[in-house]
Amino acid sequence: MAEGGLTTDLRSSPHLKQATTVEDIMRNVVYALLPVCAWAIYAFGLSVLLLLVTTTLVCIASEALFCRLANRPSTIGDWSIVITGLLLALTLPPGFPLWMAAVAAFVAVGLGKALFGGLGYNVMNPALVGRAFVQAAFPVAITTWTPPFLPGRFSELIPSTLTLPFTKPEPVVDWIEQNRIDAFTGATPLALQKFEQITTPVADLLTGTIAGSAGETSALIILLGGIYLAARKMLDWRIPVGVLLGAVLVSLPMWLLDAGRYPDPLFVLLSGGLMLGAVFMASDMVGSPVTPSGVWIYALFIGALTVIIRLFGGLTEGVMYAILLGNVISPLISRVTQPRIFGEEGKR
Amino acid sequence: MFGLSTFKHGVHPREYKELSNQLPIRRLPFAPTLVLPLSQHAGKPSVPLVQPGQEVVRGQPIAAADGFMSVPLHAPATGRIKRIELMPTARGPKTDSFILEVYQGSNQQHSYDNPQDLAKLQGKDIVQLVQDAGMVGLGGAAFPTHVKMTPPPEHQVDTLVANGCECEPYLTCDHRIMLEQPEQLIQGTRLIMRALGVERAIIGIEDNKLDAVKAISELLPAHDPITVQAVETKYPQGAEKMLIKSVLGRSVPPGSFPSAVGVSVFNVGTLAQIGELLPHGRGVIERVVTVSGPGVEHPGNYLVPVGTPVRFLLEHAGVTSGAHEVILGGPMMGMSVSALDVPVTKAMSGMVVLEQNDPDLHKQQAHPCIRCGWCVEACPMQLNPSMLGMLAASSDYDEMANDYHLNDCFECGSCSYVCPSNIPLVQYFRIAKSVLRERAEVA
Amino acid sequence: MSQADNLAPPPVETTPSFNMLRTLGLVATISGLLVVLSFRVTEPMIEQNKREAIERALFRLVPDAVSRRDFIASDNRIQPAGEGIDGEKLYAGYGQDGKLKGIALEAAAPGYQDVIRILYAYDPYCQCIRGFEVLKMAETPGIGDKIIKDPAFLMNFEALQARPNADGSGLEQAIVPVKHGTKTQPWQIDAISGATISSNAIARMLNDKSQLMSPLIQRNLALLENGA
Amino acid sequence: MAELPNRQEQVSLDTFLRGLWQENPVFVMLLGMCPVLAVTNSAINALAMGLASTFVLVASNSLISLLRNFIPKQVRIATYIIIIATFVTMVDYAIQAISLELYNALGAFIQLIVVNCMILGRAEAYASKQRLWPTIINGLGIGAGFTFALLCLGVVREILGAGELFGFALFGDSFQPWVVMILPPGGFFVLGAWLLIFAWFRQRREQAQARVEEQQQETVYER
Repeated sequence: MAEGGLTTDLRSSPHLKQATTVEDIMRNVVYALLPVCAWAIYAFGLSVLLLLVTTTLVCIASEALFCRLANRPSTIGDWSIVITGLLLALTLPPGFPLWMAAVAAFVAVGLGKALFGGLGYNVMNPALVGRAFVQAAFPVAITTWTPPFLPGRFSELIPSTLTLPFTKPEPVVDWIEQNRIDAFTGATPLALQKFEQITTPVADLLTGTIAGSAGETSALIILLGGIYLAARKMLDWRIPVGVLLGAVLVSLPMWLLDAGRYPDPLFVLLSGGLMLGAVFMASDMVGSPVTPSGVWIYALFIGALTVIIRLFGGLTEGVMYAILLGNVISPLISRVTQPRIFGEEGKR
Repeated sequence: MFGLSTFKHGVHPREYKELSNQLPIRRLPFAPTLVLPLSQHAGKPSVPLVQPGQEVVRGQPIAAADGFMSVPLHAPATGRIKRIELMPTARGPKTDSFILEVYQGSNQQHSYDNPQDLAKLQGKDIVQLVQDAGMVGLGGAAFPTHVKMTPPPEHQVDTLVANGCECEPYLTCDHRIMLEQPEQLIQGTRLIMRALGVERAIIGIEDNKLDAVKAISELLPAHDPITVQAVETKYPQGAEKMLIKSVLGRSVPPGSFPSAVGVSVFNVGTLAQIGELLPHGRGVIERVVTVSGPGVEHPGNYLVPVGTPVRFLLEHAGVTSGAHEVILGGPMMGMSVSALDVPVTKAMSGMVVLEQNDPDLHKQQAHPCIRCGWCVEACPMQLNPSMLGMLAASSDYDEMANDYHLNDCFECGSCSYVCPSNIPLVQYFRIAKSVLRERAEVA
Repeated sequence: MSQADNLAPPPVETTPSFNMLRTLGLVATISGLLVVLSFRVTEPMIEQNKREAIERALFRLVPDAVSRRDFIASDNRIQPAGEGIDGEKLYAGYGQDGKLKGIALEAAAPGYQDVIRILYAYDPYCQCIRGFEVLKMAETPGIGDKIIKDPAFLMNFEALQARPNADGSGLEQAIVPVKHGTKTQPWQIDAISGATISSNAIARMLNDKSQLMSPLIQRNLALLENGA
Repeated sequence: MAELPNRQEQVSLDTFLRGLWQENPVFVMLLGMCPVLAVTNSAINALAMGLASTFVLVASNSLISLLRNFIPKQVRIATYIIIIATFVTMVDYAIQAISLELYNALGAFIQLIVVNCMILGRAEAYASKQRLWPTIINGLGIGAGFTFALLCLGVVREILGAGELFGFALFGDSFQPWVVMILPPGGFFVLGAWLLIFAWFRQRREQAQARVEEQQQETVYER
């Protein structure tokens, strides 16, 4: 034997490796997102399918482009860019013009990721950077909602979807009127609550029979995806839990003070993009702190800030900015919450 | 398992103990040539007592201790010293070694007995006998045992902890020793307790070796000062500080020895050898070595003379055609070797041969850190390997040591093991430590 | 640096204080002359510009007006504008026949981004607000700036009621914004859906200002009509 | 900076062109960022701010150059600031006299020319050491470079953000303006993009130059 086939390889210990890799994590996040995408397509129709395809393809193409420009090996294979593409589409209104979605995807990858040096170096969640950009650039289009379950959703597109590049989207009001079923409204539950004090029933929020961003409507499906990931240990359960807890901690006292004006905590949790943000975006590993206590601070901060923006700010939804701010301060949180090392736990 | 006492963090690699833990210890034939480094222990190398060309008898002391931080060396076989020359060893650079040609005709009788009346031995005598036996920590640290038995006077040691965790995957030699030599283990433990003057001893064993727990407990009378305690099977349970935390709940402060919290820790293999050798006044000349891994045809625990070349051991255990990497020690902390001529030393507990396509052995390119925090959750010292890794990448070694406790890392490998980005964190830390050491020496 | 360099004290440059004062004095004099000169040259042009700007806005708001006169409201009374009188400015517009056609007033309130400042026209005869011009705003283009573009919103100001109450302490009916499409009363402002904050700001500033000024104007109507 | 402290510069075309390119105050030296970001939401604002700054720069630096031998070192900054502030006040009046609308659009940034470090920097590094004529030419160059940079931003931001250029609609009603471009963040985005482009060009040129030198070296070796 020995002299024969034994070619030895010199490596540093440890010589064993847990099988889970970055690709595995990212791939599983994509799996968890697929049901959310499926529901979004089912609820809003072909337009959302096109939206998903557009953002994902543009994200992949931009990633390839930036990797080439920076002379880096292509990182398309690590799946993270697919997550960015899918998440971005899920945060946009269903009838968002495709050309604007493409702009968002390009900005997400360029400004949100490539500029910082690619996966692992980005400070903020790329998908949210892209969305924040189009929110600022096209404030009208990004607040144009369409109701779900319109009868024509699988046979025709929402008229704004195929807007020519650089032109204004067609108004969708007439189209909604033609297609309308009485029960559904184009206003989002958050807007209804904020401006008209109409609270949408919890059952609708859970199942997603409401207007809103493509992927945020069904809290239930998002939650299932989160549970899947948490069970596979590919998601830090503390982040979604912390975000939701933070939201409750702020909204509960407000609701107790003035139930007529402020929404109840359950509504706060289930409406808008809070669930999607808590499960899939705040929990993005790159943007969250590494230390256990830091994770709690970060998550509670996002949850609390979301509700503060919603209740006291000019915007109806605050998840996006809350998460982006959380991302920005997370290195700081990591730094000040260094774990107390073994043998020094008791000391100050 | 819930409810078992344990430490925070750590990892759960697959154990692979089933490859060898059911097989009794077997004795291997003597290799034709033994290689005996003069430095098989931490501390000063021993001083040769014999000349090249001289014949030696099995058990005869052939090198003497050079001061307190040193131990003697005994001839593992009857034969002739061919020469003393620089030979490669598993750890670090080449060192002076005896090359011993074994007489194949010899019956290899042990003829250097110096029987002791155990009842009469004082603590001091035991310490001396342990040093004379050339005893070192057989778990891998190779720290001279008698030094551990002499804690600094400012520390009051009240408990002896016997380390039967064997948390490294694949390794089962301690497990087999506990099953096959429980009497010797208890004997050795009582002797050291007497030397240390402690009233209590706890044998900590991971709960994947409950048969060993049973075997030892059965031999202990009720209310014996020695107790056996099962601890959670988790890597690195066998690290001194972790085990003390698990069985006693005491935390050894950073940079301190266990004696700072009143504990002395000994490997069960060491204790069993002491129990075996001390009554006869013999020296350490052989040990049990686990040879295992997917690349080994006949995994098992082999009793071999110290100095047996690794190659000889592998030839007897058989190596598969896919064998690719030979690791001395366990796969988490051991080192891979290229030269198979290195010998088995006193502290070598096993060797693991991995195959090229081993599923656990990922050799993909490293990704950038995605800050998943898994390493932080894994580090038993509760350091922040993620931050340390980033600092290492930018060569901020001083910051690593000053602000992030680099020197408290004992290189258990948990962080590298869990890292989904395949970042060789432990390797970074080793480099950082050695750079800092060099700088300190220059300054 | 060598040891010797460190030890030697740096040579102290001594500039006499007189030189410093001389230079500063000279420079200050030149500066003063230049500033005064340019102020003298530009002042009439600037005044002209300001007047034209106000007049343009006034004549747009009060289309029948051909001339204007300024008044100042302070200490709960109105008097003709003149040197040394500080207070709220009112620009009264008069028609060809010399009759009062409308009064323009400034109002301001915080909008979505920054304070919105407007000039609005008050018609003392129908006791209503007839249109406004934005003097300054930084509302989000495409959303907040609908307050000057949205025809449905501008319809509110054809004749927005701002009638003083009987005892002259405020408005009979406060000006309030209502949700888009639910305006039923002449004192209500039909808000723009999607630009609620900006439209509410307009409603708020008109209400605040009218509560104060409408009664005051009605009381001093004679003065304003006479123009003296 | 290129010029040596106490050597009088000979006026050449380069004295002017340097400010446009190698020493462009915005794209190379990153000076005067406050107006660059604040008032470039339309081309006309950018142009007005650029011209105003150029006037202040040239006028104040000329005066400083004339007085350079009179000004004691200890009070030079105070003197410069007084001089700059004087011209800024004059520009302020002038713009009010020309157009109130423009004045409102530029807001406080006209007054803030006083603290534009580009102007003080030129005064300290150039005008205080050079004769009048080079100072004027150099000031014009730097001013032109500043105006050019502001226009670069203003044009892009106005086209994308409003679909207009110098107030003229370019694309008709159906154009969708990128609102963010005329908001403050747009200033950062566009400035970043321009810096990227300029840095890219510079890098390419340096690499090309390095290649040429390398080839020359090689040919030397071959000989």
